[in-house]
Amino acid sequence: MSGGTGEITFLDAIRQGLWDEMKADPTVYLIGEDIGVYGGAFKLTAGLLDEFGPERVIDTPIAESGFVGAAIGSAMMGLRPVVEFQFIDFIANAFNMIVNCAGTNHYRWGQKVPMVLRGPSGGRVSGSAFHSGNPEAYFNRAPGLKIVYPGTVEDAYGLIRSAIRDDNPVLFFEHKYLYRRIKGTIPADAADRAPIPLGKARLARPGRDLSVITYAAMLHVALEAAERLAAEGIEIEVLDLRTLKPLDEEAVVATARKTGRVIVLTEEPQTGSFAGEVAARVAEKAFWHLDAPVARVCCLDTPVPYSPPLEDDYLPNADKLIARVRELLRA
Amino acid sequence: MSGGTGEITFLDAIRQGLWDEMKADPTVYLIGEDIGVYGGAFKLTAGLLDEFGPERVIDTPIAESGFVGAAIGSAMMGLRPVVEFQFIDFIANAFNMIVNCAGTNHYRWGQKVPMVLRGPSGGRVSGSAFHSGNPEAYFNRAPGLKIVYPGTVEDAYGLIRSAIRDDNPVLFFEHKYLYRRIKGTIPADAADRAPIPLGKARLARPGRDLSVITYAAMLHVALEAAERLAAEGIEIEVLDLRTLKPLDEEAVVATARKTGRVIVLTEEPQTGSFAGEVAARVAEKAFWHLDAPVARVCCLDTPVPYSPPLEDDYLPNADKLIARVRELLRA
Amino acid sequence: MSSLGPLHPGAAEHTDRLAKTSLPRERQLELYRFLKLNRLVEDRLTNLYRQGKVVGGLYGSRGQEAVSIGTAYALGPDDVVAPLIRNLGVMLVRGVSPREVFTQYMARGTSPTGGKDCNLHFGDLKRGLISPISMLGALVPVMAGVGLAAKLQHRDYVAMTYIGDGGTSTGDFHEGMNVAAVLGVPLVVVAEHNGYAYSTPTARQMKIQDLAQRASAYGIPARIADGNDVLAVYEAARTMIEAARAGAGPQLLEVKTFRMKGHAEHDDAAYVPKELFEQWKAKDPIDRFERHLLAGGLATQDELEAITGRVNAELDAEVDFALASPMPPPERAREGVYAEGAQA
Amino acid sequence: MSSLGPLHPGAAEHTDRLAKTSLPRERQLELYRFLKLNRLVEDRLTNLYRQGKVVGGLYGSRGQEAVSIGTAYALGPDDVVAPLIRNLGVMLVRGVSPREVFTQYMARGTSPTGGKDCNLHFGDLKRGLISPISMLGALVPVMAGVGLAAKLQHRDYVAMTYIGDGGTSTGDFHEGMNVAAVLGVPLVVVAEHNGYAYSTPTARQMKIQDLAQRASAYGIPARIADGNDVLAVYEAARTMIEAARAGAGPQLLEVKTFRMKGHAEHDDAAYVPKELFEQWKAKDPIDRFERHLLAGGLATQDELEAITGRVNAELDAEVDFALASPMPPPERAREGVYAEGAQA
Ligand SMILES: Cc1ncc(C[n+]2csc(CCOP(=O)(O)OP(=O)(O)O)c2C)c(N)n1
Ligand SMILES: Cc1ncc(C[n+]2csc(CCOP(=O)(O)OP(=O)(O)O)c2C)c(N)n1
Ligand SMILES: [Mg+2]
Ligand SMILES: [Mg+2]
Repeated sequence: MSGGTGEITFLDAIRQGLWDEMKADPTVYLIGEDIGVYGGAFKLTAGLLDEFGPERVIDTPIAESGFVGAAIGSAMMGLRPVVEFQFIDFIANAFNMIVNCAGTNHYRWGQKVPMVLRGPSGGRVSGSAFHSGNPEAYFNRAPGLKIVYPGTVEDAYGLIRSAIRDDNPVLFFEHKYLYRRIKGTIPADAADRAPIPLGKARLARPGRDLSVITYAAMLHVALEAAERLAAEGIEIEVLDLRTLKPLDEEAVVATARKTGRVIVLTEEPQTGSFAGEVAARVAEKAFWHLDAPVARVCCLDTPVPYSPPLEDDYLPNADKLIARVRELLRA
Repeated sequence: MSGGTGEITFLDAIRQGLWDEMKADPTVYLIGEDIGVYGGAFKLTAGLLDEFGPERVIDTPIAESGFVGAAIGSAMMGLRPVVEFQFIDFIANAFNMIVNCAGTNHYRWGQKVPMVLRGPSGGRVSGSAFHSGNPEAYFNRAPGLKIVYPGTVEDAYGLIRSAIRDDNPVLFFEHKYLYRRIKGTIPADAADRAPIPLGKARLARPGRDLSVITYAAMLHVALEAAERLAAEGIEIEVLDLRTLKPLDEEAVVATARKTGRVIVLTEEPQTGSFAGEVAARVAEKAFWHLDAPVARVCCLDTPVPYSPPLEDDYLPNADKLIARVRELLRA
Repeated sequence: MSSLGPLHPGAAEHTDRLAKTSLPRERQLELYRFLKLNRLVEDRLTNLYRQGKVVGGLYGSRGQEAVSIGTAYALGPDDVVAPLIRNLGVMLVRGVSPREVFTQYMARGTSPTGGKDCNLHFGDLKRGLISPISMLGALVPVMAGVGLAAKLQHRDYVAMTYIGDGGTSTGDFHEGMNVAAVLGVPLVVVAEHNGYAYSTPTARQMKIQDLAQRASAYGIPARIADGNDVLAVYEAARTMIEAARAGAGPQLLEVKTFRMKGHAEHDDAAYVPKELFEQWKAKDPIDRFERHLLAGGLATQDELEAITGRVNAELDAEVDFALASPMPPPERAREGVYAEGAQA
Repeated sequence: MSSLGPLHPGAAEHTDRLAKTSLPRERQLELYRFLKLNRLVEDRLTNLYRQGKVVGGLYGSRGQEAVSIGTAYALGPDDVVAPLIRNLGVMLVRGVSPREVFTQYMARGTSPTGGKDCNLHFGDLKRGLISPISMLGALVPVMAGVGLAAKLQHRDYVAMTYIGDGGTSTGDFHEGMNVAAVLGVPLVVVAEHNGYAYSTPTARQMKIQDLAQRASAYGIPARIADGNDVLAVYEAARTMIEAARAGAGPQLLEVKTFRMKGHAEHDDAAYVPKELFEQWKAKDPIDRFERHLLAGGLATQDELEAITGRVNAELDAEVDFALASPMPPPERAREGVYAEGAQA
């Protein structure tokens, strides 16, 4: 298994990133539920047990707090654990371990905890309230953590590698709707090149009239809307944050100053959202350049509903985004 | 023990509220660690065991998720549990129970969960990273929860009673710095009057030049700053949110429109803060009335440090607030 | 796999002779009807799933029906039970109609949650049913609280819930059991030992052979029953439910059984040795109960077929109802986050 | 209170005769020195607390010193241990100097955390020390991970940590023990049974008499030792540490002792029956060890007093150093949230 094998999926790219880092660094190991023989609920770790053996691909009992804690302890001793949550929703069971134990450790007594916590997130798969989560806002508040949420095949590969190399606890969210729906290529020599750094946003589409700041699955909603509006001569700039924490404030402020109109687009209830943090930064740091209110296009303030018509109403989409764009342009 | 006994502390007011609701409603009971014989780590429940007996004041094993879960189950069966966390920081161990089990329950299958989760929060007591927490931003994201954070004796009494009467899971945070530092009175017939409703902010001080939106211990920092600035003829309006979720957006937007300058003052790291949500609402709903950037005065983006000089640097205070006020007025 | 040792060593060995019971013929036939209803509803769901009519995943209990049916059948009318998503039989015994299940799985507007939640994620306190929660273990503390309510209200209902072999590894299982033991609440926890947690065999989940051993950490009574003998399950559950009702505190009932399919319909269970499936097929709880009824002269082949026939006729109508049901109106997504207002 | 029954029924009964040991005289005298150091450092802290020099609360281990000293003394140089805030003795045995402890408690800039964290909340992997975490139970999974690292690195160090009677009620204790058992990691958990969790007696914490019973849920070895006999604690710990090192997987060591003060300095422990204090005062671990040394002719009264004298002289200097130390510079609050950069 090696890079550069033509078109691969978002899921393949993450597997490839794990593979390459495990090859490059013997201290990297995987731990989680059903990731070995079964290859994970989404088969993301398929083949890794055969290649790296049971000491580097470890199946655990059902104990999110227990195995995150174990990952923390092993990280202190010089290993680089990559923890899989079968669904990212179950990260809630390890909340204390992540926020209090891992997040504060380096600040409190100077001991680093290099670790990646990853898993399938996000909706539009009829997973209902407990299998569709986007927990970024729950963790953005926690000092000492980093949060990565890629939206393209290239970033999925590059950022999982950087996350593993980082010396801090990194939450790496993988939108399951993208797993097999988007494709891309990785250069053959990617493994030897320096991976995409954490903390840097990417200008996904330049534009003049309005900025949509987003990431993950919503990136594709933004690009679709931008494409449709381009036909009318409306030029939307799309900024893909990629790393949510630490936030690339420079890029956020730059695009806000450039277009003067900002919509933060995220897949989460609006109240208490990560989008709120981005909007607040814009309102404080780019205020004098704004020509319109800072808008958020998020989900309903409800748990994720199950039935497709309900989930469609819950989730943002290109039509909803375009409607909001028109309102702001009228401003 | 009855209302109207002259000056009482913030802590007494909460005890009084518990007492009066337990008298009024036999379905109300208390559960937590060391709340019975010992009367709680801060002695807030002192005397309640003697008055109401061991079936209504229940000491539990050390199991935050376990006893929050038990509270949820009993609430479904018609009781009104009031759960104490010995320090609010330990609420992290019950995160899944609160956010996923309690918060989504009514939406998912229509069963209400009337319950109060309360405990001592906040800093300036040299409690360091694990005994100084302000977790509002961790829970503001969670649909179905309510969050109350009083800053006066009157509100502490009135809002704990409303929280207990509410049919939803209510997080009730009690800033431990206020427990014995502020005093007030409750009218003798308070118990018979309708308590202060959830969801309504309070105009703590009217002003013309700039609005400080805040709550809890920071309310007193805001009032001190306002008093000092008044001497210079600068009129600060102070809005005490009291209930953080659901947010009294009307009051927030009204004060922003009135003064055109807004500072959100909270005791939490700025990144991912509750203050961010308030700032985002202002930037979206009051934009056309703003004369200056929407500012946040929060804590450092670090865990809560222990040593007084460090914690002073970490925490907002009147000087820091006044400095920011001057910058915004220059704008 | 053999390195993991035989499944359920020292388990109540499954013989063809079923446990003694006090249940009269009619009630045994009712048990039979529930067992068939459980399996046939799942067979219908499997077909609907293959036809793409089920929205999301499908989780079954094939081979484990005796656990859900036998334990739920032992509950009293005022008792409160929280099943897991594999415990369809519990809901059927509590009076849930197949159409409620079909409409849930098909995300229809007519479903008990109106389309808001999936599969067996619904409850109804009028029928003493509390909805499952996906996070494994969480129901143990919650049901300890239901038992606590019975105690504080001085009422005599009992709380019952289920946990898998894998679920007993969770912190919530531990905290819930220990709190229940200390508070002495009427709670029966049925630990369903079916050999696997998704792809993880019990030997990779814990270093003990019997889930019942977990009970010794809490100082509470435990029993092990043959989970493929509906009468053994019923009698053990009844004994423990009545003990809990009588004030003996929480009880742990381990039932030894086997998951005859993958974790869910999408999982072919390639990781399960074929021999295990064969070994357990011979112990199918419905076949065994059928043989018991026939051998004991409690029913004739015709009578049993008549029962099955009536169940199938009912299911035809229920499936038709579900298929004819509309999807929910989008606006419904916005309703019900909060319970309306406060009590006066 | 008597309704709670006698404390530690069936406990290894505490006699005046101490356990057999292979430790030569010099090492027994070293143990004595550590015991005295532990107690005298805490006495100094109590004085500093009364003088208002301690910032925040003060948590002591009076009467439990033999647990920290005996267990830590059994560790090898490469082993890694995570104490709780009552386990001052563990840190002293691992080479932590009293000034590190005094400066921590007084929030000085010269403290190991530079004022960032309080009391014993500091660690140093060079000395095999991992910092406590306030959330009880959390260290069990974390130290299971330290043991896992030893296994994955094919090194032979052992992980050890502590848990109180109350702490065994947490979900993290359960998840950590079970994961450690399944992964077979070298971990020794010392369960310190001191009768109370803050104001809560063990009988309100669990329905079992011995914390050792918790082990049967994980299929791991457990032992009970007299926590007020430093030699018994040492020998039991040594045996279990070497068993873990030899590949026997996690081990649970229960030590029966008693908390001779309140939960913290501010707590007068009015909820503890006086008789319990009297009963346990007679079993004071330091007095008992002193009698053992004298009776066995291993030391004279003068020799023991000389040891104590040297310890006190050292402590005078260490307290002076801490008192003379400055508070940290405010800017330090802004440093160190993230570990610098990534590995290349
Ligand atoms: C806390 C938590 N972690 C992970 C999962 C994902 N998950 C769903 S079912 C399952 C296996 C459950 O096995 P077991 O408890 O034995 O029940 P069974 O499926 O065998 O009935 C897992 C890991 C979950 N639902 N909850
Ligand atoms: C998860 C959690 N809940 C509550 C607390 C508050 N607390 C600190 S110490 C303590 C009592 C601990 O008792 P035990 O475990 O027996 O240890 P001991 O104090 O007796 O040494 C409690 C409840 C905590 N630190 N962590
Ligand atoms: Mg199972
Ligand atoms: Mg204790």
